[in-house]
Amino acid sequence: MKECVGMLLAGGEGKRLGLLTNENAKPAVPFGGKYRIIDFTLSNCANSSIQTLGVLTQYSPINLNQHIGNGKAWDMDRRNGGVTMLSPATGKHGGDWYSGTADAIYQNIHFIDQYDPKYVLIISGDHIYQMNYQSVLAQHKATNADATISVIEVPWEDASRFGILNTTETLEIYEFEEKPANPQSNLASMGIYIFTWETLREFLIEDATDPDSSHDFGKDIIPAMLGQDKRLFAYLFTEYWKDVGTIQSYWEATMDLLDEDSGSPLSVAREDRSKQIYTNEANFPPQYIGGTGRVTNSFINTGCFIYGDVSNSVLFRNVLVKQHASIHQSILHPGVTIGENVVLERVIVMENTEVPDGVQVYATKHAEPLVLNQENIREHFSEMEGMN
Amino acid sequence: MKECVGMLLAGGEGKRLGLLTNENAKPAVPFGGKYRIIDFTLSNCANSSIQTLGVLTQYSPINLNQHIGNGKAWDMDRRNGGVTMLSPATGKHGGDWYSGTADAIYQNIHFIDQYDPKYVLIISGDHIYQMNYQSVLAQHKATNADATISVIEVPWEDASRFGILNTTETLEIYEFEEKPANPQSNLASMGIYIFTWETLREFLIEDATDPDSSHDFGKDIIPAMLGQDKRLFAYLFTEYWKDVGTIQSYWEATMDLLDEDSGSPLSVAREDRSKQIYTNEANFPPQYIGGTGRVTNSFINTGCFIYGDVSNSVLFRNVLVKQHASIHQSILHPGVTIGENVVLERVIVMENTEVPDGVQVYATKHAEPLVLNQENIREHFSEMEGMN
Amino acid sequence: MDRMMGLINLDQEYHVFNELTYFRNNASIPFAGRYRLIDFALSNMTNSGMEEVAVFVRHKYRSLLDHLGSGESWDLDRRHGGLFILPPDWNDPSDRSRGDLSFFHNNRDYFNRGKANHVLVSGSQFIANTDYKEAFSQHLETDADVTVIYTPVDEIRPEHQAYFRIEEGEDARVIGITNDEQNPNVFTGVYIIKKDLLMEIVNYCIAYHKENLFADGIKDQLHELDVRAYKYDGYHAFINTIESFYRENMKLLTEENFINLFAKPFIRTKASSNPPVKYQAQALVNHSIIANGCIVNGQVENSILFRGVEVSDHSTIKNSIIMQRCKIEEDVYLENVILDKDVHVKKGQRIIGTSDKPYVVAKRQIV
Amino acid sequence: MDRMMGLINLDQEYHVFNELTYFRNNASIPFAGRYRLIDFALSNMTNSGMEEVAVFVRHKYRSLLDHLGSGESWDLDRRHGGLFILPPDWNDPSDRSRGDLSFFHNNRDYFNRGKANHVLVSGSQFIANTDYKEAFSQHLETDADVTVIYTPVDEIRPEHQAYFRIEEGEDARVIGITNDEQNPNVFTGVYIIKKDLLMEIVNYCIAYHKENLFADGIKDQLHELDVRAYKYDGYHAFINTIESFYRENMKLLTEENFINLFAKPFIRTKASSNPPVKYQAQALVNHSIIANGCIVNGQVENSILFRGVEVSDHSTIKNSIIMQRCKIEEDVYLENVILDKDVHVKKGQRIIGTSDKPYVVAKRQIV
Repeated sequence: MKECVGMLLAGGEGKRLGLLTNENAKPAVPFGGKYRIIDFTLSNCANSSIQTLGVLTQYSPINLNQHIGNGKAWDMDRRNGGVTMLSPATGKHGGDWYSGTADAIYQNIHFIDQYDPKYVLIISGDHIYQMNYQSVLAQHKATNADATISVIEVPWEDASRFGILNTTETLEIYEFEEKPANPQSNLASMGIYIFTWETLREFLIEDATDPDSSHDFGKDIIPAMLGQDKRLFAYLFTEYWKDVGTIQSYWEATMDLLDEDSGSPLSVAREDRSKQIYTNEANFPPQYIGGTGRVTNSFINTGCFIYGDVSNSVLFRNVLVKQHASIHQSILHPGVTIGENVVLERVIVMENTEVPDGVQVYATKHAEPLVLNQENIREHFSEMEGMN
Repeated sequence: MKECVGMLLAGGEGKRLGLLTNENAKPAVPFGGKYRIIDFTLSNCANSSIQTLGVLTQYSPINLNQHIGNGKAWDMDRRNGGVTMLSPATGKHGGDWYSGTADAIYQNIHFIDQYDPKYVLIISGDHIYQMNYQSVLAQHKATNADATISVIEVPWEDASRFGILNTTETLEIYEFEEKPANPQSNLASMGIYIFTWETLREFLIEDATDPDSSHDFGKDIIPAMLGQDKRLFAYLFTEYWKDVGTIQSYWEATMDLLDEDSGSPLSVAREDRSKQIYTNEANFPPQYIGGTGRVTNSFINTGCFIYGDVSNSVLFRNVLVKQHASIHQSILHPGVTIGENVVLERVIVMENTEVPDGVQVYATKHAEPLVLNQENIREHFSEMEGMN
Repeated sequence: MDRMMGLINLDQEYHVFNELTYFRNNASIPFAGRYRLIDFALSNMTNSGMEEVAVFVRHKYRSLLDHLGSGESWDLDRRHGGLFILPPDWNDPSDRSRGDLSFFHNNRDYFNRGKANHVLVSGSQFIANTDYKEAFSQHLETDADVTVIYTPVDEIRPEHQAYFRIEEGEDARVIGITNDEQNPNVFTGVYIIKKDLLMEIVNYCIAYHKENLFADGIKDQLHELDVRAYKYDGYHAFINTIESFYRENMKLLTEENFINLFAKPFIRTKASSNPPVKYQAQALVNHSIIANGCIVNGQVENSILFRGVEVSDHSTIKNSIIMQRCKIEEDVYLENVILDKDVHVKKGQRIIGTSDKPYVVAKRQIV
Repeated sequence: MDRMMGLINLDQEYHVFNELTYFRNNASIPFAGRYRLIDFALSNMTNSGMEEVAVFVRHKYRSLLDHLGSGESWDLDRRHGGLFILPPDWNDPSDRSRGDLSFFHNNRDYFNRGKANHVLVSGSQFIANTDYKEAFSQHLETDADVTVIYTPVDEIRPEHQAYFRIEEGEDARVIGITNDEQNPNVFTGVYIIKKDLLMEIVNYCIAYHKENLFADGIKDQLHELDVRAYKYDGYHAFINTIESFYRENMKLLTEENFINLFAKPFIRTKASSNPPVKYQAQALVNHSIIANGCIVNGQVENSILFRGVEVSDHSTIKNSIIMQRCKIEEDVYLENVILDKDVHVKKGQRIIGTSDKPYVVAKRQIV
């Protein structure tokens, strides 16, 4: 028996991340100089002693499977429990695509049942934050709740873009409103739930038979529970939390890393060993900064060779920046080569792209940062040629 | 770069194994007291230093996934390579069911390409045998072949039931005949191939575009290669080999284990450390033989308690045989309980079945052995009640 | 959050095993067909949910290193926590510590680093299948400095001599830790202690040139500390002599004892890839524990066969313990015998010991 | 099939590391930002396809055990083969062996058990990124008993003194193994030997009370054996003194040398979970090797920072080696300095050594 089993919904396609999710599932997108987005959630599990975890994918993405592997990086290579990848095809003869978040859990009831848990933690793999799920569980037990939903205060003017929870003063939830026109509260659901499994199990089974349901936690399960007077509480989270659903927010979250006052994970991890971020470690030599290199306000990973100017940027492993290149407010994914005299500002360069000598690419201050890969770099380059 | 990548076709449903494959993929069916059928092929890989292996399944069977895990039991938890489960859903947005053996490999060309191998070994997971694939590879290199197919001599009278290879004296193949009415040779294909990857890759791509092809190695790829005068050789295997495709052959292969002269794997493994069989080890206490127990000519696994008579039988882990029970020429899967005064002969009892006191089940000498599970045991029991 | 880590202290364990410990330490002695003594302490810790276990080893620990490996068999192959084997390190010129204190002294960082705030200390010679969660709950509820675990024994036997006895007062308070041989409440060698306090006691013992953490730092300081007692009264054994080793193996041949010791959660041990036991045509086995990899074609009665033993036809083994990979040829008769690993008994041999003093053959002999 | 196993013999390695080996053996000395010396010997073995490596350790190997763990970082966490740490075992009453022979004597079973029929023996002080497959091919083609690997050095320096020199005749035959200090063909300490022969030489050495397998069993028996030479002429270093340690670290700051040593296949080391290097607003770093987990806000020139070093603003580090987790406060000036792990340099300190004799601070000091 396990007290609490985690279910991580990692099926998001991340369409709004454009090119970044062309070849990659959203949770597998590189983030923070050496991590992938899902590492932050997996590390939360590791730091919260959640050692039995199902990772639900809409298909079985090979790079996510290989990244997670047997879960060793997060100490989840356990004899009993550990991490299990659950694609819709993991049935006797395959299964249906998951039709909603609740359906994804419903289709894996047997997986959860085998551990006979008292509680189930439901999380998703596409946010950057550090949370100890044991604190949520402790509140869940203390309030004797059927469900506990983590919430974050959002600015009142943005509240109508979120799923908003209306609560009493003791944080007991009496209403859930999806994107309310006139919000009564600014407590937004973070999509992080702890349920008492026995209760959730009943609601999932009932919901599955409802042809009108969209099988979604926010839209269907939570309202159904509220309708039957179950005890639902909000857990108020006040630390750093960022959705990286768009190019702009992905870039902003990266820039937050460089701001030591933002409370973003890498600074916190440095001060607090219980909040470290783990990933599947590669084995590259340390970085080499040449005689002409100049690096300020940046994160640089192993295997890099720097001979140019790098400021306010994040460089993944194995990046080469040649002389007289100037990289500003940019993100260079693994294996990128930056030629001489290249100038980049507010640009994201995808894995293994070679940026030829002399290319200059800027995104203006209020525009969305540009994403470069080997294909579109040529267009930028020829445009520039045309301009000269 | 890897010299040779293995691809294990583990998609067989094993319909002819009846009840045994109701809940289990065929390669995951228990065999030999502590193993599963696929362990014999996986152990061949381990003993042949094939450490990069793709396991192809038609869906993603959870018990097979859990059994193989990260491949540690077969030393395949390697940093580069190791074992990878490949279900048809392992594409960007899922994929099609494999339509034939060649199609299964075709759909995983990218998986193979990432290791840039010179050779590819193609095997299946449903035969009991011990082969060092390095010997096949050595012959393949020595003959400078494009493909090497392992063959076994079958009795001439049975040859028309097999895929038969007609060869020259030097074992060069000039013709493949699927179930020939008038066989010219008794060399039957064992479904074990080594291909030079560059050559196979071309043929797979060509075959994939052929709407008339059944995308099968035996029916399509081999004839196509012969048609283009490629060098194909047979590798003659002369040791124990058994297909366990039917209840009868499953039972026979089990009885072979008990016959020390049959050359079947467990006796061989005892004498030759390089032919050991590995499996995912469970951790049960040693077996306890009570004062009234009597065991002869049998294999008994850990965790068993024996108070009755057991002869010519194979007992998996955690089986209890109570007093005055008599088990003969039978196979008891893990967790079976045999009540007092039970008599079984030529019976296969499935996992966790409780056989109530006094039940007597026989299969007559020439009939197919009976398979019992918790459901049909009741029928047998009530039949018997009716008889008395 | 309150957490325990485990510490198996093999230093200063009292033992008289003669032949059985020529080449291994006592923690590595084979037991009950497929285990080593240390498996019990280690499995009890991991079955109680501990994720971090340290082992203090001084001598003859090569076979122990081999047995424990990365800790994988106990689910202790972890990036954080997991299994640490701590041999002594004699190279600190400033080190004044003695006895088992030097282990604590030299591994101070290790203790400071871990997440646990309580330490469960154990030896390897108290054998049981138990869960320390209940003792830990009592330890936390009473806010004790130290909780010592004792067990009442039915009959006081020589193997109990080496252990302190516990006198328990009200509210589980320990009022005496003695060598009173008439007291049946035998200290199991297992105790739970607050980690900070442990490190304080270490400092005290080193400063005052003490040699034994428990005797000098806890027993002799009993009245300075809040020490409580926890009674364990399940199936158990103390094994520190050949005689107790033999007797406790034989006791397991009684089904009830066997089931008591091998209930779930199972004691874990290093996995091996032996095939199931093969019984041949002449096999006649009763009242025995047989491990995988054996091939039996003779008579085995009231005996324990470890992994990979071969018994040829027309041989008889009675009241004996036959360790890994021994080979018994035809027409052999063994009674009240212990064969260590890899012993080869030639055709026609007869060896008979007494039930009080079994005949022991050291490993790899040909007899 | 011909296979090699690896053996890293740390016994009898000559070294003068002073402060750096107070608490660790020489194989565990940190090198080049994120490695330990032993990583090179070990990675060269696994990069050559060896699946089985044994390490003979005698003293101060706790930090080595911690570094090597289950061998996972080198893909040596295997059920069959893999990594074996073999400490000495002094308990065999019949053992007459001396020196490094006692390791072979005590681990005879281990050598007999493995699948390999050749053994590549290495120390930890010859640093290179090389593949021994070619040397092995030559060894097999010439059917040599022993193949010794040497490297020609441009300039004979003090660190070469401890190594034999190789005189090569026709067909790569070794005609002399000498201490001729003028001979630039320095034996790397790496040799390949037939396993059966190795065990024979062990028997001979023990029978004749010898102490050093290579010197007594191979060098002195040169004319009884077919010994061949294999020349390695790639980038390398011999590190057995503080001076050679410092010089060889500094040499790596030349890009060409860095790239030579860290070409693919990479040298592997224990993984850590440090974040990428953080450069702050005042950082000015040139010609330096910086490992992950560092936070740099000062000036770093021609230096090596190991994992987790912090350099505060208005501090300058020149021609120095700063090991793991050192903390450099503001307004510090360091030149020609080696700081061992966890050194804390307080605000305003100035430490300047010479380029011949760097100033060394032992670990965990506050200065």
